[in-house]
Amino acid sequence: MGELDALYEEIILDHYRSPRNRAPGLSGEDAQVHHSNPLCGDELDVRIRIRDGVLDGLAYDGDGCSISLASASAMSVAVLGRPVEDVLGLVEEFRLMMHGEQPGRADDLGDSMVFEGVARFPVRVKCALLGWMALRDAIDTFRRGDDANDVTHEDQHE
Amino acid sequence: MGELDALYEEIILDHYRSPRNRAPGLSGEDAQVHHSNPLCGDELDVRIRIRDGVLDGLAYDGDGCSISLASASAMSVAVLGRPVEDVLGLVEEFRLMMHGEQPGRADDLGDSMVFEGVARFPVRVKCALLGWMALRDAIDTFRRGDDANDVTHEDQHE
Amino acid sequence: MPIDVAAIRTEFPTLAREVRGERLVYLDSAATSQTPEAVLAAMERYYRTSRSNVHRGVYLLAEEATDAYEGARTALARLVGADPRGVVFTKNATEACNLIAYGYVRRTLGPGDALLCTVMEHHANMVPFVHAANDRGFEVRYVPVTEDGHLDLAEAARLVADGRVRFAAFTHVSNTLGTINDVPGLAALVRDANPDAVVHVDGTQAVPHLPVDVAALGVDSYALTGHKMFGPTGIGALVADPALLERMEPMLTGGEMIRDVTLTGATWNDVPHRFEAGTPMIAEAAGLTAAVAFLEELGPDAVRAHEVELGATFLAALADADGITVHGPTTMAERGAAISFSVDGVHPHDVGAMLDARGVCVRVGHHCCKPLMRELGINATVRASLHVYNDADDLEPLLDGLAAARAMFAVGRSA
Amino acid sequence: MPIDVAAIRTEFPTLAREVRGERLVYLDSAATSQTPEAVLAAMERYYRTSRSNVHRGVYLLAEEATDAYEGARTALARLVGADPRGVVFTKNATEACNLIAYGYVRRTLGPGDALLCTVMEHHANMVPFVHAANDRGFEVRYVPVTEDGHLDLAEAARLVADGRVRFAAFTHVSNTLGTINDVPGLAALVRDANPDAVVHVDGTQAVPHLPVDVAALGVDSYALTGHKMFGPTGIGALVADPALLERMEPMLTGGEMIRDVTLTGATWNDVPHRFEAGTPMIAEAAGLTAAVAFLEELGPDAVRAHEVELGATFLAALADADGITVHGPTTMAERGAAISFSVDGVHPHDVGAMLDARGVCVRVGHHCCKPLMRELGINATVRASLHVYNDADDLEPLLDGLAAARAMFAVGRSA
Ligand SMILES: Cc1ncc(COP(=O)(O)O)c(C=O)c1O
Ligand SMILES: Cc1ncc(COP(=O)(O)O)c(C=O)c1O
Repeated sequence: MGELDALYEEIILDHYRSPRNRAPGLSGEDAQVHHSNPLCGDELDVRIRIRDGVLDGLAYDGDGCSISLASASAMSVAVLGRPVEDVLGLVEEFRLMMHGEQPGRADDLGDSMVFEGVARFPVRVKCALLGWMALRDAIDTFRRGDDANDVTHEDQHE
Repeated sequence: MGELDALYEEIILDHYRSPRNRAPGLSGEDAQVHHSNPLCGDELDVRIRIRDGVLDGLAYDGDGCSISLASASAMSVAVLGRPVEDVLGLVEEFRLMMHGEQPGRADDLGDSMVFEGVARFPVRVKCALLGWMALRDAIDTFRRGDDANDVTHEDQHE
Repeated sequence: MPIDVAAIRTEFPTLAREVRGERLVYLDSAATSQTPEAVLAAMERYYRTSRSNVHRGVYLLAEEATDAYEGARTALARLVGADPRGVVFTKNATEACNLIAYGYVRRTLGPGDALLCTVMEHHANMVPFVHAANDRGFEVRYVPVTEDGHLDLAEAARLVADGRVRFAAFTHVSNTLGTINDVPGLAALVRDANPDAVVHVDGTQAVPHLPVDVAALGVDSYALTGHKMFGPTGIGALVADPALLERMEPMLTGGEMIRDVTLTGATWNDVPHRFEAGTPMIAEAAGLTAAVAFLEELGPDAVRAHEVELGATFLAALADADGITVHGPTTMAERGAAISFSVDGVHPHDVGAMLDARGVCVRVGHHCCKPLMRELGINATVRASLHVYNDADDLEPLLDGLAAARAMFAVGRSA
Repeated sequence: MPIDVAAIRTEFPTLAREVRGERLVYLDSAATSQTPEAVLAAMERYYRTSRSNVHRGVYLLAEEATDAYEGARTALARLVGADPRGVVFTKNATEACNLIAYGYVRRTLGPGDALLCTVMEHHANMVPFVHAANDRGFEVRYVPVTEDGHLDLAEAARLVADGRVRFAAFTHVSNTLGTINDVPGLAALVRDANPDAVVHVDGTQAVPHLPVDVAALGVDSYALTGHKMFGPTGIGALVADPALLERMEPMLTGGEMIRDVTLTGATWNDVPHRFEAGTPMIAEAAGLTAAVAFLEELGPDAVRAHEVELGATFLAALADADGITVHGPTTMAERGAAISFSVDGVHPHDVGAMLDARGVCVRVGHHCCKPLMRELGINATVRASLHVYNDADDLEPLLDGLAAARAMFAVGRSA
């Protein structure tokens, strides 16, 4: 069962059991997106607030496996309060990490670093990415001036 | 090369080289049919005359392999001058022989008996049958009162 | 002869494998079955001794290849009680459903007509018809699923009452709920309302597990797939009444399926060749013949008896386990051996991963039944599905993994 | 590295066979090629160790199966210089041609539009478009074939001049005449007249024999088939520009190819998965990967060089033989290694039988090119086609059989 340890690190289980910034019934922020992965039925809503170029509000809610929910939780901690450009940089770091590349900003990724092991489980990579891709999309949506977007497959946005 | 002898019996080659009742440019009989086998490109025209229930005229022409042309030639000898019902019986005898059954009327089939060996070559069975199926169809055409018919695949009529 | 699982297991090479240090426990036969040695040998025989193309060849190898290919038609027809002239080979069951959607439904149904489908269909037996309906302007009506996982036949009777249903498509056995549907009953209901209606059944999950006789079922067409019935990947079939095939247009056109071709048109070959364009799945057909022989040797009745017994054991154990909800019928008399369930407070993906770590292969997800999932109010299930090589030894690792998943994910968390 | 025929022959099990007491001389690779051990081993590996379904599986076997399947996409894309996202797997080349006929042509062309085809096409690259034209009311225009077996490009220029040709379908290499067409030249001609025209090429006879780079050819889509390129039966591909695929509707619908399904409609998955409905040809894809590796190891340039040399030997010998008329181009610079000919006064069927008795496998018939046959004024030809496992030793039995056929059938008979 050694393999499983790489997938279900204690930190991941902790974020899963005690999610940070998870807010059932999101409302009142600047941009909201709904992402889902039809292959496993994961669904995630992400809502963000951007003030003066800084991501100063983020909440999410959804229905998903431990990896997708824990990843969203760890992500929220890592990105909140950062300038939007910096957040997009972290999104890209995380995405590359999920494709097997060594991330350069381990400190900034914080707890999200423990998802490195997930890269070894191809079918779970999409789970770990769900929150991050939704966040990137929410920022795009905000910048376009829309306030909502609905994406049913994060693959194409990856 | 023993196998080949079963296919190309001397009698078959003789009918091929010296066809009986082959008449280039058929005309003036009671019913005419054109049959072709799209798989190998064989084409055969058969024209018959029926008087008082007797097949008293038959000529054919076409473009085909040695088996199909020799079979038509041997057939013409076997059937000419017989009552139509009897001819249809011979057609059925020959058809069954091509599917591996022992024919009961070896004498009446005459030279056509040598085609028995062709049954061992599945792709050539259709060649040997081409003339016989055209003949059966010509009789049907005559009985329906039509004077011509065109069939591009003898399979379905077999 | 009852099924001798230990002996049977030796015929399936993959089952001897260890995964992550554990014995492989394969509980995913509803997705695809394992392949016995005899099937591999039949394909090898073709590739090693008769490798050539079928039809039209005047040399010995080509005759052997043709016999191998056409022999599969005869074998499959025999297995399901059909006329060989009604057997059209496709690449999978999905193509078989599309074939009838293109060849019959799209050419026949239009505005004012209706097609009967059910909420429990696999996407393969639903999307081709919905797609056709959207292009051609006919209506699709759905038989709902009752609480206990059956088709609602009373509602079905209402849906066909106006006589406008000209085509019905439904599954013999549900790949998600396991339900064995009353095929003759529903077929009769459809025909009572409209004697000319065509009844098409998705037999994908039935043929590998039950005795099937399409004549006795009273259906016009029946789809199946090789890879779930011990056969190779890449081959399936539409088994139909030859008279129905005669009324159908081909879907795929090209070589082999024509009688004549000119620059402005083509005439079609005889049934069933009309529907088999291009070089067919020759090795796959040889493998399928061996798969049919394998099933016949086991005996479809014995296969079913084994699954009824083993399925009951699994169902009872899952009913006893903590936090497990089984979907679909609860007794084996009403169902096949594909058992879907939810694990309270644990996402199916996490269940799957915990089981994988124990060498247990199950399927998690929507099982290509999104409309049914929506109906059940869930996103995904865990599905354990059984076949002749499974026995009660496979139960323990499953239960063990489920308990571990509950312990790891369901504790201290509100569902 | 030049081709070492003796060494290569040991990799093809069927070639070791004797037929009717004679050494097997396989001269029918244009119909289907022999399969090397490496391809059989790759399929066995899948069946024996990773037997499971692809995509969505959360267990190890399913991941391995998915890697085997998706690996074939990458391998094939590399071989023909394409983007893996543009590789759609089909059951054969015929399905690939139908896919673009349904997914693009039928959805795009209508009255007033024209489609350019050629008289030398295989039925697979003609009938789907003619069938579409008859349903949709657009016009099909045919590039004629010159006396020396080439496409008449001057006439082609005239045919596209009015700018109404929106789609062109033609073959890279003719399976009957052997002609290697000027693909970039004809593609440019089509696009000069209409920059938005889509150019589809049938590469079935090219990929097994020539270096192919679809980007350099400048085509939008390219059909090929596994069983003629050392791969298994049951798999082919449409290799297309992903941007073109994005504009296409799926032909087959069902599982795997959807994003979401409701009772009233469905949304499609990403390209190329959108075009692959149902369980795919998994073992076949594993085999195709090995076939690609086999071709790459030989080197497409070396394969071509071998065939040019051997083809010249065969052409020269046939030109010298009594009563043989070769169809198509006369120098290997202009053609591939499929050599069609007529034997004066002898029906092709009889030629085939005489050759079969000597263990020589050739194809006789219309080669799925009935319109071309009509153009040539004949019903059928004999076709001997060469590949890497053939050498000059195969010539003698062929010539011997031809002479015997002439002696037996052509003497004492007016043609
Ligand atoms: C030029 C050409 N195109 C298409 C095809 C069709 O290929 P397949 O039979 O694999 O569909 C063939 C072979 O039969 C061919 O030679
Ligand atoms: C009920 C049912 N129908 C159709 C299919 C489709 O079969 P295939 O994937 O072989 O096309 C499946 C399996 O996936 C199934 O379970």
